[in-house]
Amino acid sequence: MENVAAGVSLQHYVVLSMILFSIGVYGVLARRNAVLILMSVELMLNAVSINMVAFAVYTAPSLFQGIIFAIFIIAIAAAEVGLALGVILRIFRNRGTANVDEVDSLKW
Amino acid sequence: MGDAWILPALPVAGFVILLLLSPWLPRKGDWIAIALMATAFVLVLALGKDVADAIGQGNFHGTARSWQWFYVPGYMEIRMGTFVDQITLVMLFCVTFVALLVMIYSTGYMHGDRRYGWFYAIVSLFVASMLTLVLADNLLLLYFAWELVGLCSMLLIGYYNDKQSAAEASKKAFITTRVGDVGLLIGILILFTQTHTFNIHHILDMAQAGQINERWLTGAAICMFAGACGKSAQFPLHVWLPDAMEGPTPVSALIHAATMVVAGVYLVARMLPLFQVVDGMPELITTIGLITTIMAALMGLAQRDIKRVVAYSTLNSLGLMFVALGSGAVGAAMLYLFAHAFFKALLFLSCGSVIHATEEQEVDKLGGLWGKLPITAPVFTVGALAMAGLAPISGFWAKDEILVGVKNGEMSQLVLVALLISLPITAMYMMRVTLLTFFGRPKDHHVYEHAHESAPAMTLPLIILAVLALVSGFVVFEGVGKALGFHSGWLGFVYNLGEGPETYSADWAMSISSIVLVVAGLGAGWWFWSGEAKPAERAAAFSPLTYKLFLNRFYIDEVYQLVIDHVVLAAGQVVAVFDRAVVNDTGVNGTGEATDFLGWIGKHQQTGKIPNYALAIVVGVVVIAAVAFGYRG
Amino acid sequence: MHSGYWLISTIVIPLIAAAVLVGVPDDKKDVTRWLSAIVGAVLFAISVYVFFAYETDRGGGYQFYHRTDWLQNVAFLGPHGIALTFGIDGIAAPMVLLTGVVAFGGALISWKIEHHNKDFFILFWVLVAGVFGTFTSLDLFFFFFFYEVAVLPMYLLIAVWGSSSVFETFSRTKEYSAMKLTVMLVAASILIFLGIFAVFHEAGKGTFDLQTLYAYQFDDRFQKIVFPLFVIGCGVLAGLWPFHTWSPDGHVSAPTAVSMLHAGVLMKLGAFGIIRLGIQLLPAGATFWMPGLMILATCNVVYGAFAATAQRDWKYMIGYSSVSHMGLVLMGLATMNVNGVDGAVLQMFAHGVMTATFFAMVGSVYDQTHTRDMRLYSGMVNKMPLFVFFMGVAGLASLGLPGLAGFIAEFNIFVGTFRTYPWAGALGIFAAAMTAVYILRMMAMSFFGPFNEKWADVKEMTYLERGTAVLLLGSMLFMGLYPAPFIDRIQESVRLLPGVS
Amino acid sequence: MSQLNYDYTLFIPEYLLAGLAVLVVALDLYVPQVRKAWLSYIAGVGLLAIAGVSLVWINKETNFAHIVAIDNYTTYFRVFFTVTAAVVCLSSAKLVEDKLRHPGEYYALIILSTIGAIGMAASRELMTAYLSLELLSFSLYILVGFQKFDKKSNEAGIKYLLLGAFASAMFLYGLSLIYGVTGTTYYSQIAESLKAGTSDYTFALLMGLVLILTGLGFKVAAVPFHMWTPDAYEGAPVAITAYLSTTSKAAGFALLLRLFGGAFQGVHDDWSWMIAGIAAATMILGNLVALQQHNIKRLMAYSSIGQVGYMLMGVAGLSHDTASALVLHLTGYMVSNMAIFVVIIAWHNMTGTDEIADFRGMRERAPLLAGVLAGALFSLAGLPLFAGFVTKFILFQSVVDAGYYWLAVIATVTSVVSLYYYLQVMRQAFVEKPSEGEGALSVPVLMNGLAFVLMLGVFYIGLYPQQLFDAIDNATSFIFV
Amino acid sequence: MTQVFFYIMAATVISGALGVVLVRSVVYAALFLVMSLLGVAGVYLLLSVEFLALVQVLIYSGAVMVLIIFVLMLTRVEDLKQNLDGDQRPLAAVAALALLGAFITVASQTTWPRNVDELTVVPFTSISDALFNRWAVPFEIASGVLLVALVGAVVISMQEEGER
Repeated sequence: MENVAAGVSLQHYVVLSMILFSIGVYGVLARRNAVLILMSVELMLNAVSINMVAFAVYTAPSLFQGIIFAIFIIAIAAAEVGLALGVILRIFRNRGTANVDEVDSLKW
Repeated sequence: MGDAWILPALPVAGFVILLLLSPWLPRKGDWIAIALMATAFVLVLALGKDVADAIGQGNFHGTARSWQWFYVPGYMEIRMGTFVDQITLVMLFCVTFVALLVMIYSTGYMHGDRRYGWFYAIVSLFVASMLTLVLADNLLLLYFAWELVGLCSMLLIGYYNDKQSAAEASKKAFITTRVGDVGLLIGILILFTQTHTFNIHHILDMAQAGQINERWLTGAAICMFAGACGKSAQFPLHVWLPDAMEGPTPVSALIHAATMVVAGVYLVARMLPLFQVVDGMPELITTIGLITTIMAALMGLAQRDIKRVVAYSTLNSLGLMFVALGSGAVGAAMLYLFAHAFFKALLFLSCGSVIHATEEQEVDKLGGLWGKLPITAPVFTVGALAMAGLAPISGFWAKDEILVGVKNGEMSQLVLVALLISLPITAMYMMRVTLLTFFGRPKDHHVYEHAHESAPAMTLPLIILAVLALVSGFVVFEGVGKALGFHSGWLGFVYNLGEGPETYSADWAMSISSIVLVVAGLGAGWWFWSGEAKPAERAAAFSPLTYKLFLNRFYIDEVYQLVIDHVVLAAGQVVAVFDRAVVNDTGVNGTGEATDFLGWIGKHQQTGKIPNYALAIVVGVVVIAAVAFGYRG
Repeated sequence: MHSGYWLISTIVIPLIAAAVLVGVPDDKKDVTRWLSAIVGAVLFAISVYVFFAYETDRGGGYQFYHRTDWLQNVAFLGPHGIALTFGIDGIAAPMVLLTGVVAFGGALISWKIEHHNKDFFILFWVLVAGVFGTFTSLDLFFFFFFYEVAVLPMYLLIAVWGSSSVFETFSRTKEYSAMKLTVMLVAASILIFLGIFAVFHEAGKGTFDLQTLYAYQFDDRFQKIVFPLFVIGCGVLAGLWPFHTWSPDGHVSAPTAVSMLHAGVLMKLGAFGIIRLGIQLLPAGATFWMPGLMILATCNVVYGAFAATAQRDWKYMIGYSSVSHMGLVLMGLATMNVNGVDGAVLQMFAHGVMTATFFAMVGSVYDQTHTRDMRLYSGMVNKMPLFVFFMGVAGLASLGLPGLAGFIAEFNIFVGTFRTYPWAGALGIFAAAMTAVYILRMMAMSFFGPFNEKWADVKEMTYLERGTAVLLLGSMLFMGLYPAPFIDRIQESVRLLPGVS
Repeated sequence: MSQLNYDYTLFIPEYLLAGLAVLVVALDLYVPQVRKAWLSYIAGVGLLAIAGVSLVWINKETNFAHIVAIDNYTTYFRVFFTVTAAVVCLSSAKLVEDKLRHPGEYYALIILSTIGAIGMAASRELMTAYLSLELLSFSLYILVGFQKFDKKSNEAGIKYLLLGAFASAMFLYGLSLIYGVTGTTYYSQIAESLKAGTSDYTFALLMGLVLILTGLGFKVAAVPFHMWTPDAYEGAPVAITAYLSTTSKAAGFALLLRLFGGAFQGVHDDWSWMIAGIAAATMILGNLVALQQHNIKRLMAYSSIGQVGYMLMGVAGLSHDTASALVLHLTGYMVSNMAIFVVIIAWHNMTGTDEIADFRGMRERAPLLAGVLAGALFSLAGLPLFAGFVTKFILFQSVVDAGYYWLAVIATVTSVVSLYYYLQVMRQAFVEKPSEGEGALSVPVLMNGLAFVLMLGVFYIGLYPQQLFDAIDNATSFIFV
Repeated sequence: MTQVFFYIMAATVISGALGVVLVRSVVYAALFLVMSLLGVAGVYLLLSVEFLALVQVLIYSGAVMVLIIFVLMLTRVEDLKQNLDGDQRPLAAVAALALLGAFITVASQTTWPRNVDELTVVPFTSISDALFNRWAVPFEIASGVLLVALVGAVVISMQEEGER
């Protein structure tokens, strides 16, 4: 579409976030180290934030919930990381590995 | 007259009382049964008198009375009722009289038996159902009684129930007759669906009025005739009767000579008008009768067991009666039935007496008992001669009637010829059994020493029967009948059956030829079996095949056994295996296992690895999204 | 007008009994026995009263009517959406009587049970309540509710108190039979489930009240689609070929009382369901599909008879004969004419009592000898004449001997069948003759002949068993000799059935 | 939206919950002489009391800034969740003593998670919904891994956590897309703006719906987002398994109903078929795989998946009727399931095993538990006299009325399959005899009592659900406003 | 001008992300993550939401990364030489690409409603204002989440007595 504003349209941001999200998904699927998976999840969350903010400023500035949402997402993400790392540490203590595909005693 | 229902009621009462109380009654309560039976007999005589008088007034068309049993408005009303006419009366007389004698006889024969009371109970029940059978005014009640007499005969055949052979025989008897009964029931139902009634006379009227669909009528007739064949042991359903001799001899006398086996004759006589409407039916009846007669006569020639010989003679007689019915000579048939009741009962009872005396049934082990059994021997001989049909004993008159009937009947004369051929054979084997039993040299001395005449309780009935067997034939003469109080004599009495009265016309040629033939047969028998019976052995040696054929009753039983084992039971096995292997193990269990297997597959998708799980999620998303885009976009 | 509380009591009393039994301590076995015996007697009395109090001169409508609203005016349910509606017509009345008789007999027969007899009777009474409920409820929901209640206790009843048996070529564990029986019956009932959904949805009346639904005119296409669901769903419980295999195995493995109740009463639920849900609800479908049912039923009759001739195990023989006889019931229903359906209902009663007698008798021997192989027995009559007597009478009844219950029923069925499908009728009569074959073979094999000394110490039936036998025998003779009370009740209602000519 | 209502008193029950959580922790920390079992009693009784308190808001239809609605729906689920949590707390007394450390935190987390669950049911706005969901999820992540030194527990924890994070990221992306196309996060406004017609952003809407379903499907364990369920259930401390199988599912459905009823009912055709498909897959897979299980927790996991399938049918044909039917079934399922788990927990405490084979002889060793087990299993299998029959019947009927015959067919068939494995459990408990030397067990009165009460509940729903159903019907009428 | 800036930022974000999911070393991955997150912060600036950019830099590139690296050290993944990718990597690629495809379809097919095509600057104050009035409830819940996470992290990872 013809860009009026700052030469960058909403669509740009959306596509960016989509790419970022997909990369994150790939990371989650492909990586086997718990910490790396966690990082990939962070990428996905960031993609979401980009989306939210972009929508907020482009389409619905009246209540700009997107921005608030983004703030919450960052907060939650941080908390998630903290918690996840705690659990990962515990696993490492008990099993001496942080590789999730060695953690498969529960199956079938 | 309308209260004929009392007749069966009496023995029923006897049955119930004995069944419940006999262990606590003196003499196990046989006297109750006998007393009731005597009463019944007297009542029958009274009834007969009434009927005779009614006929005298010439306004008699049978007396009926019925009660509603159950009722489906607009669909069916089932009434249970009685009907009395001359045929009924003859049957009633034979049944009650023979039953009475047999009961008296049994006090001696069955004395001290373990289940004495049970014996009398069942006999009473049998008589009751037999009376019901002959009194029934509708086919349903008739079938009712029909099955019950079958049951009683089964129970009595299997009376010595710790003999496997007895158990088998009773089973065989019941099932074989049952095959016939299937036909009977189908026939009855067809008639019902066609006429919406069970009342015999309505059905007959409609049949004669041609209101019944031709095809259905034919089917019904054939089916019902099958029933008659089963009960009256006509070829090919005759196999059960000889085995039925496993039962106590009095039972054989009562059921398998005088009463039950002639139920078929009675049925055909009853339904004859219907049968005659169906073209080809009389011929069928006659043919079956002939085959049975001749076959039985031949088989009788070779049997060793005295009772079996008599049994085959019964088949022989029954065949005769069917021939008579086939050629429309109802009166002759009934007369023969009447006479037959006496001399056949006599034969059986005297057999029983012999067996009782010697505890031996094999003619090869008997012999020379004439002196030993002063009463039994002569009466047996009388019976035998009556069976052979030697003038002037009752058998002769009856048989002659039949011959005349056949001759005058519309049957082809071949039937007559065949009958004439069968006469000497009958005479021969009756001669044979008499000779081998009472004359010649004793073959087994132990048996001989041990033999002794029976108690009066047994001999008395023998004598009575013997007398009757001698004289009962004379009722054919109008005078005698009148003297007995029958208006227009016995024949007028019996023949008054719609198809117009025929008086006894002595066809001298016929009588003479038959007498000649019988005498010839007796002579041949004497020549063969008197003394050392060498000629017989020579004959047997001359054509061993025929001999074996006769001895083994033309291998019919074997054939049946084969069929049962390799068709019916085999089919059962096949079905059972199919049910287990295919229907259950494949159909039912198979489904279950298939489901289980699916579960097994599903279970192994659960690898326990996080990335796989995540992949599953993503795949899910992508798939649903793709479908969504295709489906809604 | 009679009070519907008579019917309700037949459901509530056993349930209360079960609840009370929960409280009875495990070791108070005799308390349990007496309690159950009394409950059985009471139920028997009530059922007798209900049967005879049903007035035959009132056109065969529903009597003992009672309705209590249960769930209504919520979600998709309109007023009286689901209501405890009870009432019996002339068809249900004999069934109630039958249930009373057999339940009482079963309670007496089970006196011997030692292992957790408390649990046994709890489940037993739940089962009985379910049966009564199905026969008496006039609400589609509760019909199905009680129908399932009657199936529910089966697994435990068979798997805990049953018996496994090993035969030459195969073996049946009680767990297997119990599982197969339960799963097959429930699997069948899903067809009814779906049928009910469809009917309710189609009618759109917002109520499950059967009479309201009867009044509604379903269009033919719908009827033709849904009717098979009901008939096969109920048919499986009625032992419809080829879905019958749960029945012989189940009976073989089940404890005596359960066999009695199951073959005697539960299988009747199926046939009853075909009347209530099939014929009454979807008459057009019925007239369309009945020829098909007739074919299957004929298969039942002949197939069962042949299979029975090949059996050597008493209970298997009886089981297959049940398949055969239930086939006669279905045959009668399939005729769709008054005689046939009358006969079917009569046969339901007749078969109920005679097969119950069979199982009771077999149980009385099996408990002592722990084998049912008829070849191992011989001349039992010398040891236990009463047993043989009762068994014999039941056998004769089942081979349709006049004067006993079986004949009058089969006779009506055959009359009906000959009116519509003579070929089927002929086959049916033929199969009845086959009945004679296997029954008599069994008797000749194991009751008569020389006595097998192996069983020298076998005792005659206990007095309770004799009582039970007399009870059942009495009803058999009553119906056989004087069927009018039954037929008066049945035919009035049967003629009200839509589509029955 | 004109004048917003900032009435903070609406959240008194939640404050009380938070307070209770703090109290429990404090007691654990500062009053060490208190017997640890008491904590569970305090938590349980407190929760029940709060359930009572929340009844105050019956029929007060109000909301907080249009973000949170306090209506009968909320009230119903307040009671629902608090009661469930209470049962879990009470039943885990001995378990915690034997197997876990930090009892204070354990109970506190359960209580806090309840707040999250209530939030999910109550919120009428996406952010709040999402945050409440995370509150519940986080607590569960921790609780699942609470058995620190048990490798299985750790594994369950990490699996649940990582996958949960992944799924909630998906969920968020879905929300962002919805926000993008509607420009708001209020359900009511979303519904409004969707009315305008979705032609020019159908794809975004669909993608958003798919992703939202992914997130919620993960929460309620719907195929193919269910894979974590059996592992988490097996690894978690058994009481937490119970909690997972009831509260977290129920909360998921509460949210689903509010969200799809309140926001997306307008575009019903766009998503009902998705949910229908998921429901079918869930029913089939759950019940089939359950056939293969030998561990009672895994079995219950798969059976719960199957149940979720049934409930999803209700969402697929979403209408007032189906919603009521669904919540009714949910309630019945909760009661029956809790009953079973109380038995499992008690058995686990006494025998230390949760293999089905080790249930053998329960009839002899713990009659009452065995009885309850049988009843509850029958209820889950959907047999009459028990809750399952009525609830399933009504649910399926409503689904048929919604036009999903084929779903009803699958549902009925699979419920027969389920009967098979329930009966297998019953067989162990009743048919098999206990092995040598396994005498009668002395079951704690509390456990017997709980089991008994829950059984009464099962019978109540099964035998006279009128009032309950009326209440539910009234409650669900609020999700569509 | 802005366009150029955007593409730079986009490149940073994406390359960083790719680095995270592709490199062979955990530590590098972490550093790439930092890079990517900073890029996102840049994007926020571009969207004129300075506050958010600030938060992003502080919390993410600060606290979170420190935490992550600290854990990486603790779990000593460096010393055990091993492949960081699971065996389903190709599948992963396919799946991710498929997802991306779906997303691109969405993006291409959608015209975002109410798109004013010029970004409105949201003032700092109104954000905080909204956050503490209208969005107070979610805020409280979020604080609850943080509390839970905190407690949980402590309980789970805390070293018990008698451990090692």
